[in-house]
Amino acid sequence: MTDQVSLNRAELSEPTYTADEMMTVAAARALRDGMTCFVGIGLPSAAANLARATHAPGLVLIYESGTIGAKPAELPLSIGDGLLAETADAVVSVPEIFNYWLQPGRIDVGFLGAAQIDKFGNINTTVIGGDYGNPRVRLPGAGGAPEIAASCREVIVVVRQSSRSFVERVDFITSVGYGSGPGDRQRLGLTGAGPKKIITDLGILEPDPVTLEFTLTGLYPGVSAAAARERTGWDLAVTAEPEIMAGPTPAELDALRSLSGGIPAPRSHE
Amino acid sequence: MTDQVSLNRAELSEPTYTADEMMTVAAARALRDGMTCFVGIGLPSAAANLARATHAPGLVLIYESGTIGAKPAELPLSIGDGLLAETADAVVSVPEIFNYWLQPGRIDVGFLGAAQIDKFGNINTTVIGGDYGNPRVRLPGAGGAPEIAASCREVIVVVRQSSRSFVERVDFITSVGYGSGPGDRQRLGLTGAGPKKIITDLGILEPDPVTLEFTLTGLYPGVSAAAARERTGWDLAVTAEPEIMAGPTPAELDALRSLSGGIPAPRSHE
Amino acid sequence: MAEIVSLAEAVEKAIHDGDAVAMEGFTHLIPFAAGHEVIRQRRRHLTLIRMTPDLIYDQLIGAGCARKLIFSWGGNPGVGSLHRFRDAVEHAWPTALEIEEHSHAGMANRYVAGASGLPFAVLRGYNGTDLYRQETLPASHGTAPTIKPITCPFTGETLTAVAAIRPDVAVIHAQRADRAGNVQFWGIAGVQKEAVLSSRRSVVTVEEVVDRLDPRPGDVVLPGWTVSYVAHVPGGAHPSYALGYTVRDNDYYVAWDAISRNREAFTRWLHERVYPAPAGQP
Amino acid sequence: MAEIVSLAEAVEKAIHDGDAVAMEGFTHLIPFAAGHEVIRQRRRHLTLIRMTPDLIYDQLIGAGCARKLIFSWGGNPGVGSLHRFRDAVEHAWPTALEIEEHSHAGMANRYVAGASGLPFAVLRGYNGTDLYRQETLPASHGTAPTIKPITCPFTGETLTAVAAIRPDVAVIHAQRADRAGNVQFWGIAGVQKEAVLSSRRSVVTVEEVVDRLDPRPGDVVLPGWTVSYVAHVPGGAHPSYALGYTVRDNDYYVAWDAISRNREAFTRWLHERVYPAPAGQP
Repeated sequence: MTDQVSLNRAELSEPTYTADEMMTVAAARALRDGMTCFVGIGLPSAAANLARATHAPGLVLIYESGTIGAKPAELPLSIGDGLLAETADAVVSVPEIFNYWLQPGRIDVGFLGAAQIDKFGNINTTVIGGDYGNPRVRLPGAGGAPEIAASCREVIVVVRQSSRSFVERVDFITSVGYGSGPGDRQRLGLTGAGPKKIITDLGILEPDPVTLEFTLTGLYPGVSAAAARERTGWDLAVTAEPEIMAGPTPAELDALRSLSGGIPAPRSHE
Repeated sequence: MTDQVSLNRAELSEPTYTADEMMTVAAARALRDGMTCFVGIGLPSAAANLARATHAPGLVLIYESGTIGAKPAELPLSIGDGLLAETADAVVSVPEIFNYWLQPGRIDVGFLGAAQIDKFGNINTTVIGGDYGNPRVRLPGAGGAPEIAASCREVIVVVRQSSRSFVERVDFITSVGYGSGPGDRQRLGLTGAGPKKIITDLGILEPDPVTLEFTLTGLYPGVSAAAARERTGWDLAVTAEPEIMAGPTPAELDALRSLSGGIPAPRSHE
Repeated sequence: MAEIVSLAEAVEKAIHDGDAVAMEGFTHLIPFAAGHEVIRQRRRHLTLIRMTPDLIYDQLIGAGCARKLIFSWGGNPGVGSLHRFRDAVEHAWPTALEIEEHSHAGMANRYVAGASGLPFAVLRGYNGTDLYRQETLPASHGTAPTIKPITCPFTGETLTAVAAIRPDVAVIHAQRADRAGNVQFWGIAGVQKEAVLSSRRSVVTVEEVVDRLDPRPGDVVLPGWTVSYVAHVPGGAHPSYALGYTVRDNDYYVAWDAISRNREAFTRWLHERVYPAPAGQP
Repeated sequence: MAEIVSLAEAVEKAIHDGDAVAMEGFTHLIPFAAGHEVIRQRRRHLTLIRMTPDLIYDQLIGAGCARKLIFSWGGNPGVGSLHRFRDAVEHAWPTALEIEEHSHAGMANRYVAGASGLPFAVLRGYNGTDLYRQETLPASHGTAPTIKPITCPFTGETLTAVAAIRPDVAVIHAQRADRAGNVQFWGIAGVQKEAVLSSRRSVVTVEEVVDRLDPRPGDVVLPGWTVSYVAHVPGGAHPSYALGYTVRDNDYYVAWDAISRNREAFTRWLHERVYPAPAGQP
């Protein structure tokens, strides 16, 4: 009862949270207790640590720095922060984390960010505009993402939505979602099932079961499907009755804010 | 002067040592201080540890159990004895010892035993007699030897000499010496230089510079070339003036005996 | 997530007739007690995989548990032959034993490939050896080759590929586990991590179950979610050893020569020391 | 066997114009002081190799030391862009920068191949990505491909081969060395072992030189005979860190954004903080 009252109070006094906070909470809710999760830095790391601090205390966080089962009490700024190593069940070398842990498909879920993403969930974090060798914007590049996208049993992408970042066709395929559509992952030999959700600051997109095109299936309180379509660079399909997601609970917000004193801006892909 | 006197006294009172002791001393003398040495168990291990206890205190012993820089105070019975790990500079996994340490050719000398060896230094530790799948004698097999023989900068073989073990043609090539003669190692892509010495209980064989056929170049005190030829299964060539090796010094014998209380019989290949 | 169970239950649940089983431990941490439990539960037609069969597989082979052996060095270290292994290969007693043999480097890389989810690994090895053509040799069992040439797509150089090992079950002995089934071992680490990570299921016997695994120099930690069953079996590596807990029983290795040399003496040993014994009492 | 020398001497002897240099350290143990010494000694035409170029290569690139960059993730972790890297790629300032880019998994395996004396490594990766065809893309530098398909000789499956990395020099920072030049580091270990073992020469800066390296949990030990030069440079990883000695200077990483965003601010930083400074004072 107490929880319900608190929730109602939070809803009444909206907006008590930012769009980024809602996005992070929604992403955290997508993780189940006991899962193993390969975590990218930035928003994905915030969401995974929020899940561990709330409904999924047994979530196993794996970072590409080789830390398995890291339990940071606050959000790391980088993927190789000392507190990840000091709180981990095991620390292994970087070749080992990719070869023995990620590649064989033993990780349940990969949690990725994106600079650009297309309707088949392909991700670009390499270059935007111009030519590859002479780009308008040089992004950081691949990091661990291509193999996270290929080999985790499933992938969740956490990214702010805009018509510039949600594009018909990415300028460079850094990490493969569904390629050009059904059958492509199998043809390419990618062992994981691919991206199951794109969680944005507006709502949630999921692949259409037949076409694999990402479709709006969920919206946060107060966000319209029209707004989501406007902030998408392709003709975004909307499911018949998009679910209206619950806003963050006070417990979720408290946990998130005490992790970080705010969410780290995912500026590393800008 | 004192050393010289001791040596003379030891020589006068022969036999103060066994043939196996002489062989082990001769093998130890083939190792130089500061070398890195990949050590097989049995006679090679005794010789390498003797070298470390006498003229080569900086000899780096590497065992296939992953122990790098092991400094056992007494001879290990097995390649994985606890004292190897406890005295090592580093202990690495078995895949790592072969892939990062042996394979790239960073080890100066490989020290091997043999059950059968032929005139080109090819070694058999697999089967003797009968057919491969139905042998007269099933030997232990390859272990680390094939890659030690392939990848160490050079190889020294320590083995008791007999017409049964020194054969025209080995029944099974487990580890390659010079194959069928000059050019074979290059053709096979073997990066190390191959066997430089076969040290036996009678003397020392070295490859002929042109034919690469192993030739008697050294004899222990009191051993004749005729005896060595008799205990060789091929028509053993003898160099013009075989060197007569010095017998063990008292210091060498003391060190050897205190390592082991005797030499371990290399029965693992019988 | 690992279940902590008795050794009998772990073997019963994890290891079935006909399975490919890798019991690893490179001289150190050999899971003898688990091996004896497999003998007691009369498993048959196993494919036994191990770099160094050692006494543990000599015993399983002699007890008739094995159909095939995949290995790289089958001796009694520092002592001599594995007589039960030899008797099986030389005289098919108690039953014929198919063999697939490699070098240590090849076996280690086959496990690495298995642990890495790759169908093969690449090494410099086997060139010029008869290991390369074992399937084609007289009286061989003619199984599918597991060693083949492979060409570097950048340099054109020919290297050697070995097929991945993917056992049904890995069995290892470790110093410790915690109550969540996280496993920790240290000292000579062998290929145990690779064996567990390449296998569908795993059984780990441990010297101790503790509340918390404090870090140790040279330790390897296998998270509980990579392990199927943990059983508390102090001394479960005897006559091998667990660094910091037990020492290698070299006398046992020497004494095994006489026991194993003779079929009757071995059979008596089985009936006196294995079939009736509780777990962990070799 | 490693020589213990000053940082200036180590860089002078080990790193030459035109060399391929791998300065490794995955967020942890990044050898900044050595990087600054390379800038001070005005090395030119280097091929810089590093999984995460990080601030250290942003600085070397901005200082004009590099001809080519081989990397897998070129951002300021948790902060944003590497502006000197971007300025070099986007506007060829201070000079054109050839790039060869990979995923982390690919780079890690390229080092593994180098350390293993193999010309290539195999992984599941790159399929379907544009990384695979980077040499053929418009305005690319068209260097030789380092990613190619390879077929499993056992299953027929197509996997990906990456070319080995064999740097001229590896540069790393470690917690400790002993007087014989044996090197020890612990915490996040990255690819430093592989970087050193794949390189012809190596420079290791350390927090401490001690009489004896007592074992530490999670430590990696590189024997002195695998290392060329050791230099005692306390704080030599700053603003990265050395677990147990220093903490990561996150504020520095944040502040770098403004310094590096502007060519003049960066040049001023170089002249004020690097060119005149003694080793280890960034």
